[in-house]
This record gives sequence, structure tokens and C-alpha cells, in this order.
Amino acid sequence: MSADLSELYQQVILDHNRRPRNRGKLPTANRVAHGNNPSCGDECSVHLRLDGDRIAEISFDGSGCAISQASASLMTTQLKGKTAVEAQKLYDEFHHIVTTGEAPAEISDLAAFAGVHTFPARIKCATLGWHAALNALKSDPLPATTETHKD
Amino acid sequence: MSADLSELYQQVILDHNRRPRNRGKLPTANRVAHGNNPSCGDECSVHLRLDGDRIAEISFDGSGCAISQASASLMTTQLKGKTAVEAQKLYDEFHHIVTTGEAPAEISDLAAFAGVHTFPARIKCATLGWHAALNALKSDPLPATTETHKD
Amino acid sequence: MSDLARTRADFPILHQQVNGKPLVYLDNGATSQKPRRVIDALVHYYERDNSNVHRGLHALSMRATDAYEGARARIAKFIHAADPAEIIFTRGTTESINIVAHSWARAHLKAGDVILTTEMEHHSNLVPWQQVARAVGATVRYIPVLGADAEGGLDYAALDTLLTPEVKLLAFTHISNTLGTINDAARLCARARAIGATTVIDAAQSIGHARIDVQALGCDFLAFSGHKMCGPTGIGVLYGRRALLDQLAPDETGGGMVVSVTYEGATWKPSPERHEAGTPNIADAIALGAACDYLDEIGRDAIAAHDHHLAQIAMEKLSVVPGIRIIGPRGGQPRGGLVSFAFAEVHAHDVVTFADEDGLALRGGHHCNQPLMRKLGLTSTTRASFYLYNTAAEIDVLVASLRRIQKFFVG
Amino acid sequence: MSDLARTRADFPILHQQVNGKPLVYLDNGATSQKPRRVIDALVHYYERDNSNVHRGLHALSMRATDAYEGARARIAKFIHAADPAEIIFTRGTTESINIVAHSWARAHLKAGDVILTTEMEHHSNLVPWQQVARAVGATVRYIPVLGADAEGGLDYAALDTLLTPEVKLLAFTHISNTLGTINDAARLCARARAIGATTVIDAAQSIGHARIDVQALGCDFLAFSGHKMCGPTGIGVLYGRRALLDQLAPDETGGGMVVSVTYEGATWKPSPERHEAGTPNIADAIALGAACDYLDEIGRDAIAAHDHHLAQIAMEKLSVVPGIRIIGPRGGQPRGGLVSFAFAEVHAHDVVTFADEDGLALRGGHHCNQPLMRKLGLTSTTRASFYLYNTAAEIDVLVASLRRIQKFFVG
Ligand SMILES: Cc1ncc(COP(=O)(O)O)c(C=O)c1O
Ligand SMILES: Cc1ncc(COP(=O)(O)O)c(C=O)c1O
Repeated sequence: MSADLSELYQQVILDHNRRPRNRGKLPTANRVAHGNNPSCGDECSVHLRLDGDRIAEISFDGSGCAISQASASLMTTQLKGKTAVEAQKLYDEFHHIVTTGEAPAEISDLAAFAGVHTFPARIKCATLGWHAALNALKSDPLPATTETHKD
Repeated sequence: MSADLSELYQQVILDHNRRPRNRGKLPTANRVAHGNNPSCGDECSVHLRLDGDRIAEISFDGSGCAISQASASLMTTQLKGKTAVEAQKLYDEFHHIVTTGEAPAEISDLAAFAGVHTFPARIKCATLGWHAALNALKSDPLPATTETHKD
Repeated sequence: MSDLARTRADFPILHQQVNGKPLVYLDNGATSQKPRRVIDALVHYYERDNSNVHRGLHALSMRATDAYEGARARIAKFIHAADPAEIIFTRGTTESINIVAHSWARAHLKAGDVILTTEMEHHSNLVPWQQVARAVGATVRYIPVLGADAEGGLDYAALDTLLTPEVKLLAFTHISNTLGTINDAARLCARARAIGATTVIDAAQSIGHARIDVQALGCDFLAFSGHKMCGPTGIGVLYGRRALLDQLAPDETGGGMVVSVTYEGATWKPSPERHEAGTPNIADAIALGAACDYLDEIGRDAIAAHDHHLAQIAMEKLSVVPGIRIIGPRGGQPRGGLVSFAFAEVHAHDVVTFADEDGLALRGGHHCNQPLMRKLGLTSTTRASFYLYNTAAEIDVLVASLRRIQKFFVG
Repeated sequence: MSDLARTRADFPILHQQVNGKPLVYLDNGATSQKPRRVIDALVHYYERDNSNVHRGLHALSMRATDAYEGARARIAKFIHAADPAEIIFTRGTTESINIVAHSWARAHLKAGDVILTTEMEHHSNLVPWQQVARAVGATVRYIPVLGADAEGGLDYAALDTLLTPEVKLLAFTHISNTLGTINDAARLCARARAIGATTVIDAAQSIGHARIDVQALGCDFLAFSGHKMCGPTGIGVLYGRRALLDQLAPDETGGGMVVSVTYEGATWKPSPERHEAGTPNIADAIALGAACDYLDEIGRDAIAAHDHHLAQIAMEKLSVVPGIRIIGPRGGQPRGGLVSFAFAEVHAHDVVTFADEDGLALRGGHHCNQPLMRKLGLTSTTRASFYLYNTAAEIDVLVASLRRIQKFFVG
């Protein structure tokens, strides 16, 4: 297996793909948003319960490749307890990681996605769940789509 | 001047182009048809007076290249006195001349158009007036167009 | 050199390494590669004859016109059309179908009418009909596919109830790009004709892989793309019966398709000009003619047999890979040269990314067939699609790669 | 080797004989010739990278996608668009204009509205507006051209009365393909914007000959063809402001432009995908990017100056040929690199056939401009149109040929 490919499918990612955390619907959710990646058919719904301005609970649901599923799973573990502003900041860092491969020292598990940057076609897989989560935070009833030219 | 080109612009053709015969409207006409060549904008109207089943008088009108004008002019001199059946037969011979370059001995002035066959793009110029005349004989109120794939 | 080696030598692109491995191109359902001769036709045109067509009398323009109209006649012969004027050059299958939807269907369909199609259509032969149905108040109905893995093909028995007098149009794919199913096009056209419905065949997947005789098929319209039949991108064909095309209002208007224009209005030429507004894609039309020559030299029966042979081998070898579910026709049933499959525990995109490492070009996704995927309970499949230059040895590369993938993800 | 000789060396087609004489290609208004680099871009694509775009994850597909989207970004830069998503690939100018007519105009115009255009439009920027006007009950009005030989250009003074509140759309050509007139596009757009009208510029004749900055021009839509700017046939562009394109209903539907499809209906992606249904003309889009590189290396200001220089020489030398009537701008007035003229006693087609004998490629006819011809009292003109590879010596060949023709027919 090539170095690029083992960078892409790191152990953390395979683990989250095989045993996704916080998967399923959240009965107590007060925000929900759906994201899809029209070019490949990946789908991801994020359900969350906002308590004041903090994410008290969060789950995801959907189907897609290992990258998109693991990313959504890991994301739920990172976003719990965060405010919308903190979530956006975390996403900005994550986006930087997956587009440049540069992982700042202080971020832990998200750095596992640094290998995505050598597979530009997979960036939108990695960001799918995040887009849904940010949309859910905005209570945006529209489906998030990562199919833009900015990714 | 090349042989092909002097074949195309024979003296007969230049003469008819410069001094067209039977040009203008025919006040006594009982049949008229209009033809045009959409790709180049050439136009030709043929006016004729049918007397029984014979063409008693015939004229043409329009604008276009030397080939189309000379052909229409010469045609009027050939069709006068003919029946519709004879006109069609003459056209068939003319069409054979301009598409193959083979001029049967018994046909006179029409043979001047044999040079057209080496300029396939000009065939529809040579046949424009004829199409209008045949349409006039059929009293077809539709404009004749030579812009078909048969020419 | 064997025939197959000779064929492979005709395609410059095949002789390269991808990720350090020889390229194994199994994405022919998406687009085919181009033989030297087709590339040369483009180069020759641009180096010797390039000029605008139709309205020119100088040497280059006459040469370009002759070559362009020659390509039209060549393609008419390729599909046994009665008349070159029945060949309209378009950008591809999608545009061809849209022209029928815009020009024919909007003029001929009304509220209450039914457009009949199938559950296995590519979005390009589905969404345009939904759009026109919405515009005129018609309904789209679907001929079902049979079997949990669509292994039964179309439900022909359902035609008896589906072909009601309200059906004015039947549009269907000749070969499914997702299942590989070969539909019985002549039978479908005959049934439609019997109730006076107009027929449209999406021949995108069949045109380069089998003999096509539009008169024997008895269709009214047929659409295909050049890029899937060894031709260039950007060129395709709408075939239509001349009587229909000459009546049809043009979809696009502009230069080249008019007889007379005034500041008040315009009148149209007959087909094919009436349906080709503006400067056409001259070079690619000519190169498509060269692709027809190439395919006929190899022989379309030979290509179909080769495709079928590879598909059979692939079906056999894939069916024993752990965790794989093959969809589409089984056993001896007719099947085009492609195999679609899903791993229970590995997503198609991970499969494609891994296979790429082995030099394989595969396609993973919904194959522009979302509703069918949903019906089959899938979100995506991986597809290996074969063509005249593929070899049995390449299938071994595929199978080895898939085993490795299964092992990596599932253990 | 001079700059011009070097430029000529870039174009393989120029180095041939026609009827035993060196080719003198003066039909650039119809289509331009292609430099080696553009032909090479096609060959390279088909020999190395060919694959379908967007939906693929294997190496070839990613390379093809990068090259295709790279071309979009390159063209955005070429016309100073704010965003690559504002570049829609089409077959050419005619299709681009038809898309605006179908998608924008049919949705936004209603009975009583006015489409304003000019008396000098190419059929492709005239007939589509007449058709949409007829469909929705709107009216087409024309900005007059001034002078017996249209030497005065557009009647800008007439704008005061023509730009009524009913005008919802202003569509005009940047450079007239028949007259050579260069219209003041920024001024026309500003006037239209002031009354809230949407603007469409037909840049077919200007795109390869002058700098174009869509933001400085202030237009809403701009249409052009690749084949007139050293690019291949079959590819062109519709530029539109992003806000407009994202709102616009798609004209064609099918694969690649949908988000989600069910058996009931579908939803669309944003621009540019929403307006590019089906497999696009990948190779030619990429080669159009190469044409942009080539033109910018030569420099569009240098090209404009060269065109202008040749047109001035041609005007001077033609004006003393007996029997010739030159149409379009005179004296110092802005004029693109083309000259249209009529002989009093020799029809344009005879001129073209004779000139061909001298190796000259000229265009004779109505130039897809029938209403203007009629207004000028002509049925056709002969047009010599210049480009970056033409020389002053070629104009001498033209003039000598025209004198010979005049002599043969008139004496
Ligand atoms: C001013 C103008 N507009 C539109 C067109 C049409 O361009 P195309 O035929 O490439 O669609 C042309 C070219 O003939 C033109 O000169
Ligand atoms: C069955 C089928 N129909 C239609 C299409 C659309 O063809 P194109 O994208 O060339 O317009 C395809 C190709 O993807 C196909 O496989």
C-alpha cells in the first residue's frame, strides 16, 4: 500500500468507519440538517440538541465512503459541548487540515484527516458532515451541499 | 485563368449574365413561383403564362451570382413553348449536365453549364431558376428551395 | 501480434503507468478511449481543412463542408438510417434527448398524456421527461425492473397494463449503464407503435458495442454520444425519422438554419440544417465519422462478442470474491460488457480509490441512476465496464485488487 | 524571423497551396485557424488524460476534471469574470444566446415587454429574441444604424427614445461581423442598467481580437465561440453574473447537473453544473484554455492593433478598385479587422469563386445578416476579415485579384 493511501486511511479513520460514534437519530434533537454530495451520492444528516448556545447532544446518520462516515463520527465527538462560534472555528481548522495537509500540533484526532489533501476529489467527503452540522446550528432548513467550487 | 474556371464562366454564361433575356415581371402571368437559395441569398422568381398545357410566355426576376442569373435567363429561352412534361424532361437533362459534366450532343446552349459540375457548391446556383419554374408549373404557392441534400 | 494486441496498439492512452502500475482502463461505460485514427482525423482537419461550413465557396470551406456532410452520411450508414438528413449533430445523448423533449414533446403532449419509460433510466433519459411532463400536465410512468438485484430485467408482462391509450411517448435505454441489461428494443418499439406512441431509444451504451439498425428497430428517435464509441467528446447524434424532423420546430435558432430573416421574423430550412443552429462542431463530427470507420473495421459483432466474453469472465470471478453482491442479469441472460457490484462493508468510493493504486480505472457511485439505486437498496455500486481493448488478464488485476480491498477494510 | 513570421509558423494550416497558389486565408470572421499549441492540447488530452469528468475518482478522471475545471478558471481570467462558476461551456455563441433566450427571457419577460437590439445583429443574436418575443407576447425593437453604407454605426441618440421602461433586455453585438463596427458596449450596458434592463453582449467577433473585461463592461451575459479565437469548433461560452446563473432554471436537464433525483422529480446543483447537462465537451474546453494562453502571450492589444492596421490598409487599397462600394465605418472611426464590400456589377459569389483561384479564402453572402443587407439595398457582400497571422502582402494579393475579377466581368 502506498504512503499516500495509508495516510488517507489512517487507523483512526478505519476505526471510526467500523465503529461509528453517535450514529443514529437523536430523539431529543431541536436542530437537524441534511447534507449530500450530489456527485457521489453520499448523504449525512446531523441531529443536535442545542442547550442555550452549546451543543448538548449530537448524532449523525447517513451513508457514504469511509472518509465521510469516519469524519462525521469523529466530528460528533469533537463538537459536543461547543458553541456555534467554536464549531465554526474548529471547522475552519479542519478545512485547513484537509486542504493543505498541515495539522497544527494542538489539534488531536482531526489531524488523522491530513492525508485527504493528496486526494482532492475526497475533500468533499471529509467535509460533508461538517457542512450539515454547521447548517443545523444555523437551523438552516435547506440541505447542505458541498458541491461548490470553494471546496 | 484555370481551365476549370473558364469552363465555368463560358462565353454563353457571361453573355446571359450581362444581357439577361426575359427579365422582369410578366403582367400576363397566370403562374408564378419564387425560389431562393438560403445559404447564399440568391433569389429568383419565375412568371409564366400557361396557354393550355404550354408555356406561352415566361420571365424571371431576382438577384444572384452570374451562374444563377445566366441559368435562369437561358432557361426562359428554352422553356418557351414547352409543356410541363417537356420542361421536367429538360430539367432532368440539365441537372444531369451540371452534376456530371456530361453534355449530350443534341442539347445546345444548356451544355454551357457543364463546367458547373467541378464546382459542386455552385450547382444550386445553376438550378435555382429551374426549381422556381417547375414549381410555377405546378402552381405551387410555396417558395422553391434548392437547399436540400439532393442537389 | 494477436488481434487484441493490435487493437491495443491503436490506442495511445493505454500505454501508460498509473501509480506505477500499467493502466487498466475499465471505465468505458463513462467514456471510451480514442484510437490513433480518430485523433489523426482531428489533427488533419485542423492542419489542412479547417474552415466554416455551408456558407463558403473557397477551397477550405468546400473541403470542410464535404468532410462534415460526409461524416453525416457515414453515420447514417453506421445506424442504417434511410437518409443523411435524419442525422442531427448534437453535443451528446443528453442534448439529443433534450431536443426531443423540448421540440417534439412540448408540441405533441398535453394534460393527461403519459410518457412511459423504465425504472432503469440514466438521469439524462429521465429528468427531461419529468420536466416536460410537469410543463404540459402529463404523467411519467415506469416499466418496472424485476428481481431483488434487478437480475430479471424489464417486466415485459407489465406492458399489457402500462400501454394504455394515454401513452404518447415511450423512452427507454437500449443497454442499462448500471445493470448491463440489454433491453429488447425492437419489441418495445413494436408495442409502442401498435398504440401509436412515439419512441425514443437511448443508445448511449449500445452504439459502440453492437450493430444498430434504426429501421429494423423501428424507432422514431435514437440518441447517442460520440465519446462512448471511440469518438471525441462534444459530439453526438439525434437520429429522427425524416418526416418527424422536417415537421419539428427548431429548439435553437440562429445562423445557418434559416431560409429568410427579416426584422419581423424568420423561416426555417428543412432537416438537418433546421436543427443545427450556429457553427456546428465540425472537427468532432468528422472525427466521429472516423470512429465509425474504425469500429466497422474491427466489426461490431466481434466487439459485442468480446464484451460479452469479458463480462462472463468477470461475473464468474467476481462472484466468488467475499462480500460482493453483483447486480443485473444473471446466468445466460443478455448482458452488455459491464458488471456493477457492491461490497457489503466497503463503500464504492473507497473501492475506486484503492483500485486506482493498482492502476485500475473504475467508476463508483450512483451512475446517474439514483432512483434505481434506491429501489435496489443501495447508495452506490462499483462498475467495471469493458471495451474492445480490454483483456482477460485485466480482469485478474481487478479481482486481485478487490480481494485486497475487502481484506483491508473487513479483514 | 520577424514576429509575424513567427506567428505564422505557429499555424500549420497556413503553409499550403490552394489551386497552386499560397493560401491567403481572409475568412477569419467565419472561423479562425488554430495554432499548433491548441491542436497539441487536444492530442495530449486524448493520448494521456481522456476520461469522463466530475463523477470519477481514478487518476485519469481526476486529471481530466482538473484540466476541465482549470480551463474554466483560465477563461474566467481571460474575460475578467469574478468567479469561474460564471463560465458555462456551450457549443458556441449561438447556443449561449439561445440559453439566455430559453432560460432567462422566457422566465422574466411578459406580454408588453420590449427586447431592444440593433439593426446589425447576426441571425444568432436576432432570431432567438424574435422567437421568445413571439412566445411571451413581447416586442423586438431595433437601434438603427446610421448612413447609407452604415458608415455611421449605431444611432446612440435614438437610445433616449428607445430605452423606455418596457425594455427589459438589451442584446447587441460587440463588433459587427458584416460592417466591422465596434459598438460602445460599456455605454450601452450603462444605459440599459440605468433603467433596470438586463444586457447580453454577442462577443463572437470581439473575443479573440480585443481585451474583454466583463466587469468593466458591466454586462449581465456575454456569449462567444471558441472557434473564432484560435480554439476548436464545438466549444463556446456563456458568461453570466453568478447571481443570475444560480437563479436560472436549467435549459437542458440530465446527468451531472442534478443534486437528487427520484421517480417523481429532481433538484439542481448551483452554477456552473446546473447549466451543463450531460458529458461536456471536455477536450475542446481544455483546448480553448490553451487558446487563451496563446492569445495572451501574443497580447490582445497587439492583435487589435494588427487587425486595425490591416483593415486600414485594406480600406485604402480597396477604395480605389473600380466599381467597389465599401460598407461600414469610414475614416478614423473604430473598426474591427474586417472589410465588407460590394461590386456594382459582380456578385459576391462570383468574386469568391474567382478569388479562390488565386488562393484567397473570402466570404461572400449575407453573412447571416439578411435584414441589414436589405436595409443597405444589397443582397450580398464580399468580406475580407483579418487576424494575427495575416500580412500586408496578402492584401496586395486580394487587391490584384479583385482588379482581375472586375476586368473579367465588366471589362
Ligand atoms: C457577430 C456574430 N454573432 C454570432 C455568431 C454565431 O457564432 P457561432 O456560429 O459560432 O455560434 C457569429 C459567427 O458567425 C458572429 O459573427
Ligand atoms: C444510458 C446512458 N444514457 C445517457 C447517457 C448520457 O450521455 P452523455 O453524458 O454523453 O450525454 C449515458 C452516459 O453517461 C448513459 O450511459
